[in-house]
Formats: sequence, C-alpha cells, structure tokens
Amino acid sequence: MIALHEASITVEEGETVTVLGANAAGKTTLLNGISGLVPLRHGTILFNGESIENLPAHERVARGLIQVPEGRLVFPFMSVEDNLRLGAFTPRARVHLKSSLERVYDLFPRLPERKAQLAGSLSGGEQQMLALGRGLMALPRLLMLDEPSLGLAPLLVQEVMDRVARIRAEGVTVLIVEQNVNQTLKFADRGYVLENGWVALSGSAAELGASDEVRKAYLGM
Amino acid sequence: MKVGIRRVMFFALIVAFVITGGHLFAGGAAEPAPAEEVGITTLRVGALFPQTGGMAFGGSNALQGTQIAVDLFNETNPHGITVELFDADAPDPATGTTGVRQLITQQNVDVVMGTFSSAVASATAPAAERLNVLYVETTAWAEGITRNTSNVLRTTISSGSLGAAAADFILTGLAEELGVAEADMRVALVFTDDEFGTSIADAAVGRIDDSPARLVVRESYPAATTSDLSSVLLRIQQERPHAVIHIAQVPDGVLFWRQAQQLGVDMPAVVGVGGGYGQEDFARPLGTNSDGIFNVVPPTSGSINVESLTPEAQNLLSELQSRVEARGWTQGPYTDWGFMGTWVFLNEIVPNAASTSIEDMMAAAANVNVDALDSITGFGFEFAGVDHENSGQNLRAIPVVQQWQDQRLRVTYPRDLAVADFINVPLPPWEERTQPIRQ
Amino acid sequence: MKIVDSTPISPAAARITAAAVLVLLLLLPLFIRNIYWIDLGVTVLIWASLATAWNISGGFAGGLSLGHAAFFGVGAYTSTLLFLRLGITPWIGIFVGAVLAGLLGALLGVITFRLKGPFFVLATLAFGIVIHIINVNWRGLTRGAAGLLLPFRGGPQNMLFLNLWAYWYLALGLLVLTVGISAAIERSRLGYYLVALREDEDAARSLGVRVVRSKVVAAATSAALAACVGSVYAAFIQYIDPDSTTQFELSVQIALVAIVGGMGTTFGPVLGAAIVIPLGEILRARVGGGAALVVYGLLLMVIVLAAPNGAIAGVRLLVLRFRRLIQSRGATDA
Amino acid sequence: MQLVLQIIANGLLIGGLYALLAVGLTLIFGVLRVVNFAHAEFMMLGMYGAYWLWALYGLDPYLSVFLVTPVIFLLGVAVDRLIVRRSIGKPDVTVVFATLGLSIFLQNAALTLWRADIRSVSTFATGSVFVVGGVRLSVAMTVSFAVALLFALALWIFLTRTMYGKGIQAVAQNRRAAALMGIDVKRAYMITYSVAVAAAGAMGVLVAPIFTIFPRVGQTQIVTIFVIVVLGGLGSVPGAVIAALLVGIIRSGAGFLFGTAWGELAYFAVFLLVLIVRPQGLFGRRGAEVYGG
Amino acid sequence: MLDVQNVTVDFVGLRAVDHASFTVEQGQIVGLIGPNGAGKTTLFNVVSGMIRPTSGSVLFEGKDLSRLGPADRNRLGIGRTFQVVKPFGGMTVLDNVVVGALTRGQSRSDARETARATLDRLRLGRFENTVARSLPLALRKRLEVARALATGPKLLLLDEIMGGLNPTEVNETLALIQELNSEGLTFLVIEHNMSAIMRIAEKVLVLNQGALLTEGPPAVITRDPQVISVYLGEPIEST
Repeated sequence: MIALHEASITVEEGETVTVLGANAAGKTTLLNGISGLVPLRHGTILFNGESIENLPAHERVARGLIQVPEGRLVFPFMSVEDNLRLGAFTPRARVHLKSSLERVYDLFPRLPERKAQLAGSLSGGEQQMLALGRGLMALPRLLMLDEPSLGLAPLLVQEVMDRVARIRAEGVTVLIVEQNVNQTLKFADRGYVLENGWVALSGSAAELGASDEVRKAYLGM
Repeated sequence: MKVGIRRVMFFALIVAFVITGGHLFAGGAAEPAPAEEVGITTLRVGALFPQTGGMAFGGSNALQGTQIAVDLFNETNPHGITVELFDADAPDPATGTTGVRQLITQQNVDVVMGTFSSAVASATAPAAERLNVLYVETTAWAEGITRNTSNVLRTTISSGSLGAAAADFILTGLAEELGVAEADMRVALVFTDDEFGTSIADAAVGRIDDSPARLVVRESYPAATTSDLSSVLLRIQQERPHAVIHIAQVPDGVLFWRQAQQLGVDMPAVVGVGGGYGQEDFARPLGTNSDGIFNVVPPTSGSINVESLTPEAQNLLSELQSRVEARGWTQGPYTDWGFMGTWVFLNEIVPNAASTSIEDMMAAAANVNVDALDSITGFGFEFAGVDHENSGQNLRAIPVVQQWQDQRLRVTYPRDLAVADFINVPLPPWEERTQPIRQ
Repeated sequence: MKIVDSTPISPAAARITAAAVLVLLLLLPLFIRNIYWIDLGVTVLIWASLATAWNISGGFAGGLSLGHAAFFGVGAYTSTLLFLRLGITPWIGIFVGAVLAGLLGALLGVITFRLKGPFFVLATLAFGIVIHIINVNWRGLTRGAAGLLLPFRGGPQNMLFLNLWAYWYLALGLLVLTVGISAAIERSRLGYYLVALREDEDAARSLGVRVVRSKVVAAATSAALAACVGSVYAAFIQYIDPDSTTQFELSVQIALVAIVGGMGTTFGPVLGAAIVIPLGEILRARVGGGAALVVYGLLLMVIVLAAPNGAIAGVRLLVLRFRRLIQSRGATDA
Repeated sequence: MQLVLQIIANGLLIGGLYALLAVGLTLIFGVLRVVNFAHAEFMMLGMYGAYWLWALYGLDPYLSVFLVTPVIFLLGVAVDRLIVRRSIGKPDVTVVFATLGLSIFLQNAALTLWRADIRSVSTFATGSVFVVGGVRLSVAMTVSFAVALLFALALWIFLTRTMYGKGIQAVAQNRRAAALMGIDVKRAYMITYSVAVAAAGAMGVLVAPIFTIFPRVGQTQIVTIFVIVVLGGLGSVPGAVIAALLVGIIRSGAGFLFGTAWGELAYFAVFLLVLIVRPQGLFGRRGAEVYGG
Repeated sequence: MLDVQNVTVDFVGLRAVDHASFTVEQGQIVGLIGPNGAGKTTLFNVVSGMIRPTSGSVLFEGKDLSRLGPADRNRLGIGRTFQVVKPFGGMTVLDNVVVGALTRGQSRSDARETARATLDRLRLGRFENTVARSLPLALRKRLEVARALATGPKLLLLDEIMGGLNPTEVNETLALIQELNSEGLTFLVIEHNMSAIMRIAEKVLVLNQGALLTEGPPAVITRDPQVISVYLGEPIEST
C-alpha cells in the first residue's frame, strides 16, 4: 500500500504498522515525507498503486492519507467542534461530516461536552483526543499517528492507546510512530526499526518484541 | 609568522599615517586662484538645480531659463565676454553640496547659479561661500539664503516678502474691499510645516502682529502626509475670520477646498501664497469654485500685462518663448525667473565687475537699476547693499496679488499693476454655489 | 536531518584584511584628485559608520530598528545647536550629542525590550516619526524645516575644514571607532548575550542573561554612535534640516545598508555602504531619481529574499572556497 | 454640540476609509504573519486606475471600481507568488524588508511612469453633501464608508461562517496542521493576500474623487493604518474596524483641540504607549506580539 | 534549599497554581508529576522567575526571590530546561554553552573551556561546531541540560527531558542525573515517565488542578489511590 524507497516501508490495507527507532532516526521525517510536509530528496511513494510523491500535502489528504502530528497541533483559538469540522475539510470527507461527527463524539465522549470551548483551553490529554478525532473526521484510508502519547500523563497514555486500539479495531489502517514501544507492540501487527533513515530491522510485532536487539536498544532491558 | 605579519601591518600603518599627515599639511586649504585680470573676458558659470527626484520638474524649468539666457548672451555678446555653462544635479542638500564643490574645484567655475529648492540652497550657498565663490540665486525663496551669507545675490523674491505681502494685502486692499476696518480684521493662517510654509508664515505673522488686526487661527500641518484637514476647517468655521492665508502644496490645497465645501465652511476671502495655489492642478478640480481665490506670487510673464512692458522687454520675452518652444520645453514661472535673473546678472553685473571675486561682483551689483517694465517678469532689479540685513537681495522683487478668474490667474493688486478687477469679494457662501468641486 | 557545521573564518585573517584595507584607505588621498570621488568617499565612510552603529542593536541584538534616523538627527542637531547657540565646538558637542542620543536610545530600549519582530519594528518606526514631528514643529529650537546652517567659523578647532581630505580622515576615524566598538562588542560577553537574546530570550534569561541591561546597553551604544555620525555629517554638509536628518526614508536606508552588507557581522555594514552608496549614486546619475529608487526597491527585495545574510556571506563563501582550494593544492603538493 | 457631532462624524467617515485598508493589512498579518508595508501602494494603484479610466474613457469611479479591483487582485496574485510567499516563515528581516522594498519599488515605478503630477478625479458625488440633523456628510465619503463596513462585515462572515473561511483561520493558527487537514496553504495565502490588496485597490478607486492622486499618496496613509492595526490587535478583523473608527475620531478631535501637527504627535505617542503597555492591541490576543515571524 | 510557600498563579479566568507549598532539600532529587494542565510547568516558571505568582513566595537558600528576575535567580544557582526546547538556533553548540558559562563571570577563554568540558560530559563534544538549529530533538534537549549545567547551578529544574526518548536513552539520562546528584547537584524533575522517576526520585510531588495533591516517596505515591485515579490509572510496579 505504501512504499518509501531507501527507507522502504509497506503498509497493507487494514494493518497496523509501527515504526521504532532512536531519536533522530528519521521517524517524524518519514511521516512528514509521506504527508508531503517535507520534500523527498528522491524515492517514490505509492498509495493504492498511485505514485503520489509529487503531489502537494493537501492533495494527499484528499486521497485519505491523514497524519495526526506530533504535539497535537490543534487550532487553539477555534472551538472544539470547529476543529473537528476542519478535519472534514476535503470534499470527500465533507459529505459525511454529520455521521463522522457522531462517530467521533461517540468514540471520545469528553469532546461533545466541550464542543463550544476553545481548543487551546483543553488539557493536553483532551487535545490529543481532539487531534485523533480530527484525524478521523477526514475519513482516513491510512491514519498516521506521530507520538500520540508524547507528554501525556500515564493515565492518559493508557486512554489514548486504548482509543488507538479501538480505531484500529474499526478497520482503519494505522501507521504509528511511538516511543512507548511496549504498549505499541501490543496492538501493532508489524513493525520497522529505523536507524539513520535506513530500515535496520522489520518483522511482526511479536518478533520484534522478542528480538534481543530491539529489547536492548529500545525497550531498555 | 603571526608576529611577523602583525609587525609588518603595524609598520605599514605608521608609514601610512606619516605620509598622509604630511600630505594633509602640505596640501593645505584648496583656495581657488584669485582672478588677477581687470575686467572679465570669460566667465565660467555653474548651474545647480534639482534635475532628478521630486523637484526635478521645477528645477529643470529654472535650469532651462538659465541656459537660454546664457545662449542668448553669447550670441549677442555686446561686451566681448564668453560665458561657459556647467550644470550639476542637486536633488537634496548633500548631493547639492557635492555639486557645488565639484563645480568650483573641478570645473573652476567663477559663479554658481541655482537652485529652485530652498532646502538645497540653504546648504549649497554657504558651501560656495566657503570656497569664496559668488552664488546667484534665481529661484529659491527662503529668507535665510541671503540673510546668513555674504556671497549671495538673489534676483528673485524672498519668502519674507511673500508672507509680508500677503498680510499687507489682507490688511489694506482686501479689508477695504470687504468694508472692514483694519483693527476689526480677523485673520486665519494655515500653512504646511515645511521650509516654504513656515518661512512665509513667520513673515505674515510678524506683519499681522504689528497691526491692530487679530490672528485667530494659526495651524500648520505636514504637506506630505495629510489626508484630513477637517479639524482645521472646523476651527476656521468657529473663529469666522475675514480672510484665510493658506500656504499649501497642490494635494492639500485641493483637499482643503473639497472639505470646506463638504463641511460648508464659508470664508469671505482666501489668500494662497505661491506653491499649490498658483498651479493649474489646483484650480482645475475646483472649477468655478476657484473664482475669487487669491494668490500672492512674484509676477511672471504669464500673469502681467505684457503690453505695458518696454519693447525691448517684449522682444526678450518672445525670444525666450520661441527658444523654449524650439527645444520642446514648457515655459513655467520658474523658466521666467531663471531666465530673467541670469539675464540681468550677465548683462548688468558681469560687464561692470572688475573681477569675479565676491567683492567686485557685489560692488557691481550695487549699481544695478532695472525697471519693472524692462523685465519680462514684471519686477525690477535693485540689490541690497552689504550693510543691509538681506544683503544681495533684489529689493524690487515684490510680489503681486493674483486672483483666479475663469481658471486663469490675473493680477488684481496692487491696483497699478492690475490687469483685472476683483471678483467674488467676499466669496459666495456654499449655499449659493451650484457647482461641486470637480473638473 | 542535515547537520550543519559552521566553520569560522579565523579572526586573525579578518584582522589582517581589515588592517590592509585601512592602510589603503589612509593612503587613498595620494591617488585621488577629483573632488567628486572624495565627496563620495566621505559619504560612503559616513554611511558605513551609520550602518555599523545600527548593526549593534539591529544586527547583533536582532531589533530591526526603523527609527535610527532619530539618533542620527539628535547627534547632528545637538552639536550644531551647541555651536550656534553657545559657541561650543562640535568636538565637544559630538560627545554631548552621543550622550543625549544614548539616553534616548536607552529609553527606547527600556520601553521596547519586550517587543518582537514586526511589533518592535513598528515601535521604532513610531518613535522615529515622533522625533521627526518634534524636529519639524519645535521651531523655537530647531528652526523646523528651515534647517540650521553651520557658519564657517574658526576652522579645525570647530570641526570645520576647507580641505575635503580632512573630512575623509575625520570620517575614517569615526569608522575605525564604530567598527572597533562593534568588533569589541561582537567578541565580548555582551555580544554573546545579544545574540543569545536574539535567538531565544527566555532561554537566555534562564541562563542568567539580564535582558533589559543587555538590550539597553546595546541600544544606547548604537544610538550614541549613530549620533556621533550625525555630528560629523553636520560638520561635513554644514547644513541640516529635518528632511536630511530625521526622515523615515533615512531610517530605512540605514537598515538597508546594513542588510545588504550583512547584518549581525562586524564588517557587513561597511561592505554594504561600499556597495549601496556608490550604486545609488550611479543609478541616480544614470537613470534619474525615481528610476534609481525603483532599482533600489528591487534590490532590497532580491537581497532579503535571495541572500538575507548579505554580501558578506558571499565573501565568506569565496574565502572558504579559496582556502579549500589552497588546502587541496597543498595536499597534492605534499 | 453641533460642532462635537460634526467632529465625530468627520472622524467616523475618515475612519471608515482607514478601516478598508486596515482590515486587509490585519488579515494579511493574521494569516501570513507578514506586515505588508506595501499595502497602501495598492490603494495608490487603485487611485491611478480610477484616474486613467476616467481620464481616457470618461469612466466614473463608481463603475471602474468593478474593473480595477479584479486587476489589483491579479496583481496581488503575482506579488504573492513572486515576493510574499517567498518571505513567509523566513527571518524577521526578510519578512519586514521584502514588502518594504516592494513599497519603495511600486511608489517609484508610479513616479517614473506617471510623474509626480498631481491628479484628481470627479464623480457625480464630488462635492455633494447630505445634511443629517445639521451634520454635513460628504456623499463620496459616505459611500466609501459604507463599502468599507460592508466589506469588513462580509469578510467577517466569510471567515467565521464558511468552511473555507475557517480553513483560512486554521492556516493562521497553525500552518502545518492546516496542511494536514487538506487545506491548500499556499492557495489560502494567495487568496488572503490578493483579497486584502484588492480591497486596498478598491478603496483607492473609491477615494479617488475625495483625495488627490500622486505616487506617494500611499505613504500619507500607511503609518496611520499601522497605528490602527496594532491598536486593534494585529490579526483581528473586528479590532481593526473598531480601531479605525476610533483613530478617525481621535485624530479629528485631537486635531481640532491641539492643532493638526501636535495632534499628530499625540496619536503617535498613544500608539507607542499601546505598544509598550498592551502590545497585543486593544482587541488582540495575548501573545500575538511575540509571534514575530 | 528551595522553599515554595503558598504559591498561587491566576491566568485570565483560570487558576493555574493553587496555594502550592513544598520544599526541596539540598542534594535531593525530587519528582514533580501530575496530569497535563496540572500546573507543573507554571510552577517551574514561578520558581525560575519567568512569571510572577499572584500570591505566595519562593525562597532559595533562605532568600526571598520575589523581587528577582530569571537572570538573577539563575545567578543565585537555579538552572532550568524548557519543555519545548529553546536552543540559540543560529549559534554553534559550543557557543550555546559558552553563553551559560559567561554569565558566571568567567573570561571568554575560561568560558570556552568550561563549555567544552560540559559538552564532553554530555557526549555532545563532537557537535561543538554544529549550528544548534540543525541538531535532532533529543540532542537539543541534551544541549539544554549542558547549557544549564555550564551556569554552575545548585538546583536544576528539568522539564520533561525524557519525553520522546526511548527506554535506552532514558536509562542514559537517568545515569547522568544520578552522577551529577552525587556531586551535590539538587534536582527538581517534571516527568511523565513514572518508572524513570521512581528509579531516581527521593520524593515525588503530585500536582492536580494547580494544587498539591500529595507528596511522598515514590513507592508510596504510586500506590496512593488518589494519585492512581487522577494520574496513573493503574499502580506502577517498580522494576
């Protein structure tokens, strides 16, 4: 479904794939490269068989390639609901705006309580929920999550991970970058280990979790 | 190695200092060689006018007048004197100063003529003074140019006399026409805060303060950045002056009138002083509403009754006009003043001067006596002596009062120079006017 | 992720180059006879000093001032008025002007130190305009638009010379002073603090950098030096008026010169003056005032968009290339 | 009392003119984080557009506004592509001086092309006046005033009620996140910039019959507009409108009380004071002043 | 050493810190935890002087700090890092650290020496001439620590320096903190990584909605039902 040559990665429909790696290994750059926020020096990205590496970011979004960025990046001076509506900005998503909104409110029951509140006044955890919800509003064919648990209290980390697992269970294809390796490997299907922009290792989640190399380098054991 | 380089550099610096120090002392001041000959056979004239920048249009007109005067002088040449003309650009004081130095030290000119811009002249006339060279000002009006220097002959009017003339006119001719006693006159003064506006305003204020009349509004504003004069107009509306002196450029002049009409501010008489009020661009948008607005300026060939000039002066004027036309230029007031000032200087002063030194030139200037009717501009020439506070000023450069009548400026005062009678005194109130201010 | 290394040009090389240029400038009078070139040269030196002064607060501290003409004007007017009214020689007046402008700069520093980016720019712009309005309207003091004429009295003891070369040396001395101070600041504790504050104020504070003090010292120094240049300018032109001293356009040009040369570096502003002033002069002479400014505007856009580090960055690059070339030669020789 | 009302009316009318410029300037800052120093130059171009169409074809400015505005819009598109877009996100020096350079360029291009001659335009409205309760209102100024307020209102509705408007707000609040919503950020920049300068151009056409036209006419306005947008809070559209009306009244009142020159000084002093005490402006969001680039 | 007394911070319409009082003793490593938005970073800003509290006071080594700004507090010995890193982007890594050393009154050459030593210690030595902006995030975080260390602090406030680090990197960081602590440096550490905090902290402060919920040794805190319900979600097993 997706390919990034040199750091070649494939995600099949319905899968949950995680990318591990030390800091500066290039994980965020990888996601931004796929989203079109940073230009690729070379290489190709195939999305549903279509080569998209020359498309601008917004057209990749229109094709259902959605990223929930690191640091959440909600629109602070807009209401929660407006944030969600903007998630469905593309015409493809806009026609389903109403049902998407219901689905998101259903998945994150704290959001409807605060729909008129400015997003900037939400706590970090709520903002992360909002960012996830906003991502879902776009009807992703591939949902890329960049460090969804970063900077969150343990309680919230569990909640977020729980929601990610539910999103996955609904059949959304997920590509997740997360330092919380233990938790991520619990629900991912497969994983890649990135080192200096190269794929150093890949395999099923179970294989990676059992790999001594991975345990030593990333699990602190 | 490092130490070596440092030592070499240090040594080089010392050497450089010594050499240049010696050069400086040996060189001394660059005094121009004094003219030894008695009587002048060739005269090198530097012409310093703004030819680029915002003042290029008027500056070029003045320069063209000077050029034509020099050409004409060389062609007729009754005194066996050849004049060579060198010109330099003076868009601002700093560049003008460079220009003066260059003209004097590189082109070795004997006299510098200029300058159209008062700000530039304020810097360039003293620069010439420092190099001991005569400066003939044909077109800039600032009071300080003659007051602060000893090397300036000004053939044209000074701003002080403009302001004084405006006030005099209001206190005498206008008061009489309005039927108001001088002591009861209420005058408003509105002016731009530039050199032009302030120097004229100062003179007007001085004159009004010396009279029994009252100055009821005194407001200045920046000409370049004003987009709203309504507060000034409301002040005028409140104080109900008999006459308003407005010293303006074109944009603010037009704005003033448009807003006066909009606010319904009635003014019995408005007297502009030079600048914007004297230009067609001012009167055109006002249409018939300009009828009756006064303007105080030095007269030009365009505003006086040419028929009354002597035949020689009339010939001179047609010569000027045909040459302007032949070269595809346009004749404006500054062409006249530039031309006539140069012409009088070359014909009446240069032949009678023993040398090109400031003293000899000034001495020759003291004997000049040109009647108004002998001049294409309608004012004569007689220069204030060295003891006068405005030494070198043309005392006969006296402004006239013009009035807009049918989109034309006509001299209406003093009465003996007038080509037309007053109209619209007092100006009709806005309620009685039918035409909005437009073209 | 590209990791960028910065290889500095050695200070020794820079010092030697500067000294060589200085020797050249000192000897220049031996070769030039045309007054026009001397005038232009003095003008370039004056602008170089002015841009260097601006650069201390604008470049090092990152406060893009569009109000520096105010300080230049304060310097020009102070020394001139002291001379005209009290007969005090500009040699003393220049220091009085510097102190006054320094205080004014410090005041501006105190009230604007919190502002960033466009807000700082607009505040300095407004400050410059306020000074200009006062200059134009306080006619009792400044004579407004009529301007002030420095009568030629006394000569050298009053900073008034007949020989233009004297102004050359005066301006050169001033340039050595401003560049010297600028270089000293750049290499000093304060220089580090200013750059740190420019890059991130909160972080700098948390490391013990005193914001107000550093910024105010920089602003005051910058203003005082600009005022010194103003005094020298007044002595050189011997006539000052609001348009030629405190106008907004002047403030823009001061910044422009520094930016074209390379702001935030010691020699950038000097290089900028050597480029911009003659260029402006050529353009004005060749294509006329309006068209010259058209090119000027274009130049400004192109420089800040394509080479925001200014001409000095290009020079740096050349030097580094050249050195690499020499090194590789040396390597093959060996 | 009559006088006070007249002063307020004058201030409001002139404030309305400022508002049309200020709204655009503040919008450009809010979305692009660029202070458009060249903003008033587009007004100047609009004025010349009105002049030439009137002088050459006798077209009334109230008609030519429909021709000139789209042209200025296209010019805005070009300027955005060539200059503004390239300066976004760059250091302060680029952001500030790129448009300052543009301003110098446009002003002097106009000077070179059309000379410093002062021109003026007339319409049926020139010089016509309504009188409402003894207060005199210029028809031309009232028209521009109404257009300015309608424009500001329309813009406000667009920004807060439509999806695309919210998209532009999203760009203003976070460029990266907006791109991830599928918003074409570059297009949003282009539209914002072009609409804003087109509004300035339209204002130029509308005030052509009121003011005289010359190359530096933009300069007579720009600093006032800066004062307004900072006062209103850079980036805040309603703030800009309110501040414009306020500044209009302050100027007209201070001018009457202290004289034009010192009144001018007074309001610059107020401006400095606001910057120092409340840099986010009267209606701006706190923290905006430290966004910088 | 650090004595926070009854500090309250009000933002517009929001009480960020609510009458918080606690102390940090010389030589301690104290953890500061709490849900997002509990006011931890605000409290750091109060201690380091970036913001003034609405009421309450902060004492450092018995000295009331309320009249001092961040620079002066740093000069007294309070160093800090920022949750959102703030490197001097255009400066080299070395110069970043030199700034820290200079404010301690060292000469420029001494400051460079100090800076080099500090960089080596944090294994940033090979990035000396790198422009700080181009460093990856984890190294920028380390640079922040280096910079703060170069000012020779007595108390170091660390704000989520382990966020985004993988477990191995976390281990390295913990080792460094312990090493510095053994040399006498006192720490106040904001961290969400509870297992990390538990391994180094002597005492943990729990902040919730601006108020101090409880404090105590990590082993106790992690079993505190209140802490579990607002923050942890489930007890943390010590490893």
